[in-house]
Amino acid sequence: MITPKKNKEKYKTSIIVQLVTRMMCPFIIMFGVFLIVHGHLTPGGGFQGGVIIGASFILFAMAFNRQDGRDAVPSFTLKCLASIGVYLYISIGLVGIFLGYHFLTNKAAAIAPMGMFGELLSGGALFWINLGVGLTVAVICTELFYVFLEEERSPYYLENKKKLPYQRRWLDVDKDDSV
Amino acid sequence: MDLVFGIGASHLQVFIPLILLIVALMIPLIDKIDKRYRDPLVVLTTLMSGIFAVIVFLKVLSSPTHYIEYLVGYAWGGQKLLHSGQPIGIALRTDLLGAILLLLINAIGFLAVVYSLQYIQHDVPEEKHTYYYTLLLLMLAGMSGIAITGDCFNAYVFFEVASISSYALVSINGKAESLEATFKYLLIGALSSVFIVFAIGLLFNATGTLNMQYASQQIAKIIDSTPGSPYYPYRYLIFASLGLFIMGFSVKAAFFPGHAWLADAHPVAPASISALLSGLIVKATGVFLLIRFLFSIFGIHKGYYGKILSPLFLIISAITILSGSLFAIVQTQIKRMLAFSTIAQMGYILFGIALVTYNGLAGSILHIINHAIVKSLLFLCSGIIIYKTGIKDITDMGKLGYRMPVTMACFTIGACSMVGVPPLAGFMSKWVLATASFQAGMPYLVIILLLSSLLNAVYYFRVIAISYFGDPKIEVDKIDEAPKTMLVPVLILASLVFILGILVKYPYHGAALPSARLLFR
Amino acid sequence: MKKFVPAILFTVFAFSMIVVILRFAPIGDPHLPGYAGFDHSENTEKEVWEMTKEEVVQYADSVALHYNRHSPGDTGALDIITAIIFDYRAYDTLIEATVLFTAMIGVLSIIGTKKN
Amino acid sequence: MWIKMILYRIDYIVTVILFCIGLYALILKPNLIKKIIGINILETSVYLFFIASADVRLGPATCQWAGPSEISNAAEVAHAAAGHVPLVNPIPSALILTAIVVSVSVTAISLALAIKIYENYGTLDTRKIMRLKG
Repeated sequence: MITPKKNKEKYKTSIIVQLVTRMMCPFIIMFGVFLIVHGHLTPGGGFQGGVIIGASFILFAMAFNRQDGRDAVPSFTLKCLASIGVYLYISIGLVGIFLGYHFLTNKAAAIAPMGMFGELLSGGALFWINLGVGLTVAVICTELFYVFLEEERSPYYLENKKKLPYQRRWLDVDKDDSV
Repeated sequence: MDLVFGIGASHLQVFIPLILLIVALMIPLIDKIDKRYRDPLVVLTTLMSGIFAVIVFLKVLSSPTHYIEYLVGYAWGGQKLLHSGQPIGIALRTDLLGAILLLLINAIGFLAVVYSLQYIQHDVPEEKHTYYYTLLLLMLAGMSGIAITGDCFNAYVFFEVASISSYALVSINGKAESLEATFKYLLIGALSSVFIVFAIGLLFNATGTLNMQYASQQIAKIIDSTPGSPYYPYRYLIFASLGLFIMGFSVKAAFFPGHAWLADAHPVAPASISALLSGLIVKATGVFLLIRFLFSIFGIHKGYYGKILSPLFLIISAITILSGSLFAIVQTQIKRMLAFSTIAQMGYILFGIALVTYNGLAGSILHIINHAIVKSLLFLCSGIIIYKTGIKDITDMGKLGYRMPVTMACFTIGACSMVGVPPLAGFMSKWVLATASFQAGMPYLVIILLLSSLLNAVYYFRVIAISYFGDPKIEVDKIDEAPKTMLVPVLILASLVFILGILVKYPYHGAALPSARLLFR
Repeated sequence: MKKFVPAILFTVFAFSMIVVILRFAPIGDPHLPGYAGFDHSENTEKEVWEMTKEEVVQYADSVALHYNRHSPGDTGALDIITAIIFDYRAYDTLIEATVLFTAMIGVLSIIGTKKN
Repeated sequence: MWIKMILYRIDYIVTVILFCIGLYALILKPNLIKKIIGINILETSVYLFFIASADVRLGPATCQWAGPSEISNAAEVAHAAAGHVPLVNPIPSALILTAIVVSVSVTAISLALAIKIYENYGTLDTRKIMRLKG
């Protein structure tokens, strides 16, 4: 796990939250990976498992210092990984074409060994497609979370920072006329 | 050539969205590695997809049935179709109308990419250029997918790709008004997409299929059934599904009650995006899918719903034409005026559909082609004016015609085509629409077309008159002509307006009439 | 007035949708065309709407029933939903991953990232 | 009689009611966040419609019918599926999985826009930020 190094933000959660997060994060990630690799055997698959893995990163960032989490997964890496996930999917489709079948052919083209029915490596291309989609979704969830956290302030906001009612609850705004 | 038309070409219609998609995913990475590779890569990609689109178009045109089919993931365990002849997976089906739209999308997309190489230096913040190109390619990929698909839900997913990337592109310059316009656009777009999913659910539950061709056969059976037949109760689901589809697509196509977003969203975008939005997005996500669903699936030409829908569409189209033209007259900003003009022209296209005749549909397809080219030309010209001078108001444009002769000449050609000056493309489609309304036995509808042409003349000739004879409001002497990468796309589009006007038999008899015939089958 | 007109419109819309939706077969009816389709296989002479539930499952010929019957053999996947979204309708899922990617790029372009 | 007719289709009716609630929030609420919530309610109602239409009475869900331990080859599975187990319709579930992802994307984009609008205008009330008159 990543240990706090240089970023001393005044964002602290209780020790219990931090401890439980430390304990739970590996298991959450493991459950997400389980859902992804068993996508063709049990309910679930790339999307669900990817969201769970992304949630574990989000949990980590919320319990500890945000900037440490961001240092571990910079934006460029996340964009790269998202593209690589979709490329894995597309390349599996293209293999079908190069073997003389149509786009995204699975069983007839036999682009991956089908294996024994009900085993982990059965289902041919489905296993690899699940991996690609899971990677993409996990990465995009994390990236969206961090982008929403560290949005760039617009010039108008920086000028009127004190006037803006940032602490107020969002849903009350339409009753209020003072803004 | 044999390779291209033989083996390779059978996969080409999948390759067109795919190649745009692959490069779009690559751009953020390329941009990090070396920025110099980005622009040539984007231009080459759109050029390649344009060439592919030409090949697909020629292949569709030369095939005797005027459509080509492709089953994605064909052959599961050797079995291809159900007992009833229905494909079990996703079937792509590019008919002639789809091929025309594919060609338009990739050609105008290529020109817009070439144009935006220079233009976005001015209008888009530096750090957002990479996102701009990514979203542009994704938008083109989504629209190409809409053009080639033969499956309802697949069309919806591509529709969402095109819509979401267009939301992000409208707000890309980050100004307050563009954010507001985008939010309006997004709410309306989300509403229309919900309507479409609901309608797809009703259609699926009433017909048991998502394949367009097979759904049309089932709908014919259901509508033709008599009371007491087990098919009979499902006709109400078909009616509801059709109504929801019409609501969803006509909001996207900016027909009368749902036209307000267009006039806000199109002017605030960068000019190259405005050209794509007005020229292509409105047609691909709105009118094209409306025609596809009304004619290919629900079979409006078979007389099923014609007694209700045709007068309704005629009234909506008349209101859309007149209100768009009237609002355009009072506008002072040039891009806003062009956006209202787009609303009026969408009314023309609906007019051709509403006649539910063979010639009316052909006229409306011809108008889709012409309007895509002409409106892109006009928006790109206004973008050049904004790029070189910063002028947004029409009244400030005095004497610009002498300082920027090529741009204003191209603008004049486009404006004349919009008004309907005879040898140009816009006149031909209006002529076809007018003849179609005579043949349909509704000659009084020509009055609307004439009145709208008059209003068009009022607001377009005002721009031309001011730009040649008006008093200059700014220092005109320092202004010179735009860079070549911006002028060449504009010149190509302007010459296309001429060519399509003079050689009108090729787009009309070669493309519009056969595709209308195919839809009327 | 400003709230009255939309209220009436909503009521009309809701009423017409309910009237339409009551034409559906009851929930759980296997004869719904989305499940059973309108066709039957060669093994029987009965039309779909005359069959019992067991006969529908055995003899009716539709996409949904094809997936239920043949997806293990066709794709090698035990889970039918996965077989559909990653094999039969895999093209949709590819574009769906693209939609997510588009949303990420769109949010990045709207919000922007902090320059470090 | 008509009570039976309605009770047998209660899910569809709830769908329509939810749809109207979402439409109301989307069109009439002035707050941008409430409008986004309205879109999500609309989409949820459509998911409910799809899932309700997929049901087959007494049929097990597609994930319930066999575990990997019970069945070991494809022929056996096919035999079990053809004629003996009336599984529910799997297509709506698959379509909804796709539609949910689309809805997430639209929500992400709209929330990003709402944040930016709040920064630029200082309010989320549409009655105050309406400058463009389309």
